[in-house]
Order: sequence, then structure tokens, then C-alpha cells
Amino acid sequence: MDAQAIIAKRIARELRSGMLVNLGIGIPTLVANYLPEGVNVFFQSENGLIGTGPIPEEGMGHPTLTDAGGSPVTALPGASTFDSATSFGLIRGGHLDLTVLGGLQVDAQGHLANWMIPGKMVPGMGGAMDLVTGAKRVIIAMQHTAKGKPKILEKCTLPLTSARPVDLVVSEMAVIGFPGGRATLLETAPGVSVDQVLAATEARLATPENVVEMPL
Amino acid sequence: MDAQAIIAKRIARELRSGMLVNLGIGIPTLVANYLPEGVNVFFQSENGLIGTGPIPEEGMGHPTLTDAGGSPVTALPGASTFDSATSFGLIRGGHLDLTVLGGLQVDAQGHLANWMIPGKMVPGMGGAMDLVTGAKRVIIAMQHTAKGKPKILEKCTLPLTSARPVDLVVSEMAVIGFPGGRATLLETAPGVSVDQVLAATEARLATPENVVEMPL
Amino acid sequence: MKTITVQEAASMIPDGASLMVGGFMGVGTPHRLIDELVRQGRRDLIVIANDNAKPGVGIGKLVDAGRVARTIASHIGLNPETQRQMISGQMAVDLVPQGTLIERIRAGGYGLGGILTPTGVGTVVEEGKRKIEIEGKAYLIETALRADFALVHAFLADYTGNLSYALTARNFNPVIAMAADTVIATADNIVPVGLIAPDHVVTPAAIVDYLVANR
Amino acid sequence: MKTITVQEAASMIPDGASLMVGGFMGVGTPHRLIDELVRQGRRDLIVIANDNAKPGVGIGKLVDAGRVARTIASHIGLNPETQRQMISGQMAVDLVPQGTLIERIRAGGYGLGGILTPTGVGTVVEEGKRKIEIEGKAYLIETALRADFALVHAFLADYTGNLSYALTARNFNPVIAMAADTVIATADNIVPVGLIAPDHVVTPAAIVDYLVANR
Repeated sequence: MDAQAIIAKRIARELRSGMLVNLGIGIPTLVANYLPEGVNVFFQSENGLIGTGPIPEEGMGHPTLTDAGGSPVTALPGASTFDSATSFGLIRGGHLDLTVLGGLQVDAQGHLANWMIPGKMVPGMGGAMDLVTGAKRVIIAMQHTAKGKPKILEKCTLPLTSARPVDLVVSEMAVIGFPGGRATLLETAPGVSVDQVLAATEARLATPENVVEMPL
Repeated sequence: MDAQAIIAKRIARELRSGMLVNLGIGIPTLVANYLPEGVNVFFQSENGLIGTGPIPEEGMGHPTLTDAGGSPVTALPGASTFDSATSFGLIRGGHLDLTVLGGLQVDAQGHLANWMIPGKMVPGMGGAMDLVTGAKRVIIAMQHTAKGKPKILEKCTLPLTSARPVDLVVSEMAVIGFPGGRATLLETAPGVSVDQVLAATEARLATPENVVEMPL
Repeated sequence: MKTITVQEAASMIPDGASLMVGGFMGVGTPHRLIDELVRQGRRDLIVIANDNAKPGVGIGKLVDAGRVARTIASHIGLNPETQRQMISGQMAVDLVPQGTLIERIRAGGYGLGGILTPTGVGTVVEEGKRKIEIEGKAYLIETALRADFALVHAFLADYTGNLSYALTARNFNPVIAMAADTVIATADNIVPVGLIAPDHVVTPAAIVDYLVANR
Repeated sequence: MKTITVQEAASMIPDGASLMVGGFMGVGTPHRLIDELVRQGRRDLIVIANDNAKPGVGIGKLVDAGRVARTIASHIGLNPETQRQMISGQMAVDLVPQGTLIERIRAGGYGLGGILTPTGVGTVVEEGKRKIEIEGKAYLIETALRADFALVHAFLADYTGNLSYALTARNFNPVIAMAADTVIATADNIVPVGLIAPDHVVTPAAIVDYLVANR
């Protein structure tokens, strides 16, 4: 399994029937592919859709039914559409049970930076700030390092996405939570040791006795 | 013509095609009966309807189509329905061209009191405060006096509906405007003299040379 | 989302609960739920709604039975019983301009701390509130409002909880559905999933907790 | 409401005007109006929209042609030309969180001075803004936003100006339609009055100023 598949598959295990879930672009989108059997969630696209379905078969889409990246999607039975104010009301108002987003950096307190690299990449925050501030649970799906450098840092050097800490970081090496506001190693990927995770992480990680293997 | 008919008929002359208009309960409701020929306005009911039509014929109404008093109405072709947040967005957001409301008191600066008599009548302000604060133009339809006592006072003694002055007061005796923030007699009803209006008014009324007869 | 009986729905609501109730003079009110609350003897309720309808109708039935400890509403003028209980001190009544009330509820449901409105500036409504000036214009800071339960009534529901409303029976319903910890809906018609067009769903299934079955 | 040609519609918009434009990555954008603005050479525009689409698409065409002096948007990451013009100083770009942007526009259209949102607290977004605490939680005061023109695209219109939208092409459209001095709409289909059910009208006719005729 490649890194992206490990991350997406592990996060998919966090989904429960009835949840309203928003998946960001990139690795987060892959989570939908690993939805456990019998689990039915509502996927929201923040451009105004609940009930987002798979990519349409060739010739079976419509230009007015797209995901937040503007790409064609389908809608499942029971889908609903709405304007952007309602869409972000769902996000900010505590209705969104879970958002899965990509990350550039996460710090030891769980703060996320994922929307800009000053002087280099200024795409705009889009919905990310509202998602991280408003969702009931925030999971970050990202590779553990970028070009060999740790992305989980003692302190983010990039501008923060929100003052609200994330709940979980899932990488291809580990699952990290923030109980009591402190980065804590919860799981290691199959074949990855605690020491390997610590070596690839700049933030000091609490390492409890019971670090388990990531269930996939 | 009785007092109510004079008031309603005079106010109806202020309507122009394309206007979005909200009529309050009581005399204001009667204005719709005198809509000049060829004038098409959008009547709003603040409970969530644009395109309010006349009272339905016996057996031709529906319990889910009512006016702001809860009474059955009809809807004209091109009508639209919406929730209360949208309804008051239309009212507050500068979309409502005209509201016609009843009044308990209006003062020399045009301030309106129409929602409570402390210790006696506390019905609640309903939509009145939003209507007076938000409509582009506010016309008050009321009898000139109550039990012989003036209702147009130097200063309102009852709690105000809004800090925003009304634009016009139409009674069975007169039309009063507030150019430059000062109550000014603009028209007298047929058969009513300027002196009769002044005698029935507590507020000092500016009386220009050109007070005309109310066109009906 | 679970489909339950009206008895089960009412029994989830404890004495003293705060309820947002849809409807405008009883139009669009979940009447069966109200009737059942009266029947089950629920009391000390806080009722947030546009109005108190009139005696014998909708919320008016809770008032008639003396079950409302406090109401937050924009208009009670057509319910003399509410006015009587207010004057006698039996019921607390907070009167709020209708546009402010619906925006406060919306803010509660949309994750906003509140809104800035010119409505009420220079009137008794501004008493005790923070005022703020923006580009020379004064606004009141009106804070968000939420409730324990939203009791909504729809025209169409499907079995996942999607709701759409009929004509002026929409009113407060879709707004309160966003602003409560638990959302209970009744509907004139409950249809299989997929029969309400996505564009015609007004309240998305994901926010409705319980749907009351029709007999 | 007047029905006009796309040429007439574009010619009403002067150089330097502020435009709110519907659409999300070009989906639900009034493409014919944008194309005509480019053709007529309109310039120095202020464009308020969710995004700048991408080069060659929707708002991206105005950017390509160098006609946008300033954009207020939540995301420009898929338009490298906007990023290039931003870095070169040719275009000013104000980046606003998407939920904040749509609420600021809504506030402008709904007569609110602004809203209180937790989004952006503790980030660069709070710079220069007033903060307020309500029940111990911090909020930014985000002020209302309006424009000279709203350019909206609907799925159905009738000849009085009622509009309804299709699926995810709804997005910013009904919100911006409330927030501009002049509202110009295009529609995939224009139908006789009375054919859009009142419950399915999303933007009421009374707020639409001009409807662009289909050829």
C-alpha cells in the first residue's frame, strides 16, 4: 500500500453512519474510496451539496453538478443542494461531524498551517479556516515529512489556519492525537517503529506505553 | 367616503409599478383595494410571501397560504415564498420600496410610536421595528385623532418604534411630510381647512403657501 | 436520523427544556408534537417562536395549559392569555423585533456569535446591549440564540430526514432547524428517499435527528 | 424589471465598477455577461467572487485580459494568472475565508452592519479588525460587503425576474443578488410568469433589475 492509501484507509475507519463529513482536496478525497461496508455517511461539498457521489461515468455528468474543485460529481439518492451561506452555516454551526484536510505543518499543540507559504504559494484559504474552526472533529491527512523534513513541528512557521487545534493527524507513519493539548503518538503504521516516528517528527511527542499498530 | 377609505385611497396613489410594498394590519391593508389601474406592485407578507393576492373565495384557500395575521390569502402568478430570515432581509436590506403602517403617535420630527402602550397594551413589535428602520419609504396610515386627542404630537410619549423618522403621515384630514426634519402640512382633505388640521394637531406644523387639496 | 412515534418524540423533551417552535400564527407549527407535550404534562418550558398564536391554537395550547415559563417572541398581540400571564407574572415574556429574532436564531445555527443590526437603535430594545459604529452608522450587537430542541413542521420529508416546506408554512422552520441541539420534525407527507429533488430540499437530512412517523 | 440584450447589460457597467459575480470555479457564472464585458473592453473592475476560476474560464477571462484591478475572493489557487498579477502588483487581491466572505455579502444584502465569526481569530485574518468577546468566546467583527452590480446566473427565470438555480450552480448567486445596487441576471431558460412554483423561487423577482434575453 502506498503512503496515500495507508492514510486514507486509516482515516476511513473514523467514519460512522449518519455523520456529515467534508473531505478536502488531495489525500482527503481518497478517504471516500475506503468507506467501511455498511457505513453510510453524508459527504458535503462546500460549494453546496450534501450527498456527493462518485465521479460520473463518461457522458453521465452535468455541468451544474461539481465538487469544490469544479470537477463533475454525482449525487446519491437523498442529496440536497444549497447556497454558499447555508453550506458554511453547516460548517461553522457545529453540524459538520468531521472534516478531513491536508496539512503543510501541524505543531505540538495541534495547530494547523495549510493555506499559504508566504512569498511562494498564496492560493487563499478557501473554506479551510471555517472548516478547521467550525467542524466538530478535524483530522489532518498528510505525509509525515516533505522532502525528508518533518511537517509536525514544535511550532508552526507558516501562518496558522485557525487558533483551534486539530483532533488527529494521520500520516503514512503514525496517528497522532492531542489529549490535554499535547502531541501524543497513538499508533504506528505496520512496520514502522516508535523511534522511526520520533526521528521523523520535530515536535516532542508524548509516547504512552500502549502505542498500537495502526489498524488498516 | 369614510376616514379609512380616504386614507387608503390617498396612499394608493403613492404606489408605482415594480415597487415591493409591505402593508401593515388595519387601515394599511385597505390600500391594496385602491391600487390605481395599470399599476402592478409586489405585495410582501412578512411571514414569507411576495405576490400576495386577494382573500380567497370560499373553499379556494389553503391552510399554508396566509398573511401576517394568519388569515388565508391567495398568491398571484409570479409569487414567491421564503423563510423569515429572507423576508426580513428584504425588509432591512433596502429592497422594500415602501411600507405602510398604522400609528399610535408621530412626533414633529417624524418619529413613530406604534407598538406598545406601557401598562396597557404590550403586543410586541412584530416586524414593525425592522420595517420602519429598513424600508426605503415609510408611510403612516392613521386617523388624525384618537377620541378627540391629537396623535401627531410635539414629542411622542409612547416608546418609539425606530430612531428613523417616517416619510409621510396620511390621515383623513391631511397629508404631512417631514422635509428638513420638520412636520409640514402638504395636503388637506376635501372640505378640511388648514386651521382645522392645525387645531387637531399638537405638533407645530409648518404650513407652506401651497397646501393643496388631497387628490383622491 | 431515527423515525419515532409522536409519543416517543415528546417524551424525549424534559420539563424545563428550551424549545424553538416553527410557525407563524400556528401556520407551519408541528401541531401533533405540541398536542402531545400538553397531553404528557410537560411544564416549565422555554418557548422561542415568532408568536404565541392564539388561545386553542398551536403554541397557544401550551400557554392555555400554563406550561410555558418563558417565551421569547416578536408578537403576542393576538394571544390575550399570554398577555394575561405576562401581566400576572406567571410567564416571562421577552419581546424581540421579528427580524432580529430570526437573525439571532440564524446566528446560533450558523456558528456566528451574533449580528449587527440597526433595528432597535434609539428605542427601548437597545437597553443593556452593546452598540457599535461602522462607517458612521450605529448598530446593536444582537447575540446568537440556540435551544435544546427545534420542533419543526415540513410539507414533505423523506426517510433520511430531508425536509421541504409549503408556502407561508416555511417561516421560522428551516432557520430553527439549524439552531438546536436536537431537531425533531413532523411532516404532512413522508416519502421514500430520492423523491424530493435536491434543489427543493430546504433542510438537509444531515441536521435532522428525529422524524415523527405519520400514523 | 426589464429584459435587455447582453450588449445592453454590459454597457450599463462602467469602467471601475464593483461587481459581485456568481459561480464557483466557473460553475454558475453568467458567462455571456463576462464574455461581453471582455469584448466591450471594460476595465479597472473590482470583482467580488468566491474564486477567479482558471485561465480561459469565466472570471478568469477578465483576469486574462487584465481588466481586474482588484479582486476579493476566498481562493485563487487554481488561477496562476491571478497569482502572477498579484505578485507583479498589477492586481490587488484580498483573500477572505469563504464562510466569512459569503456572510459579509449576505450582511450587505440583508441590512446588517456585519457579523461576528470565530473564523480567523488567532490568524493573520484578524489583523486590523475589531474583536469582541461573547460568553468568553472571541469573535471577529466582519463588516458588510456590497457592490455596484451583481451578475448572477440562474437555471430558470420568468419574465418578472424570479430566479431558481440548478444544483451546485446555486453557490454565491442568490446571496449576491441581495447585495448589489443593480442586479443583472442571465438564465439557461426563461419561462412565462407563473411557471416557477412559488416554493421553488430562490431569488424573488422584486430584487432583480435586469434579465438578459436568450437569443
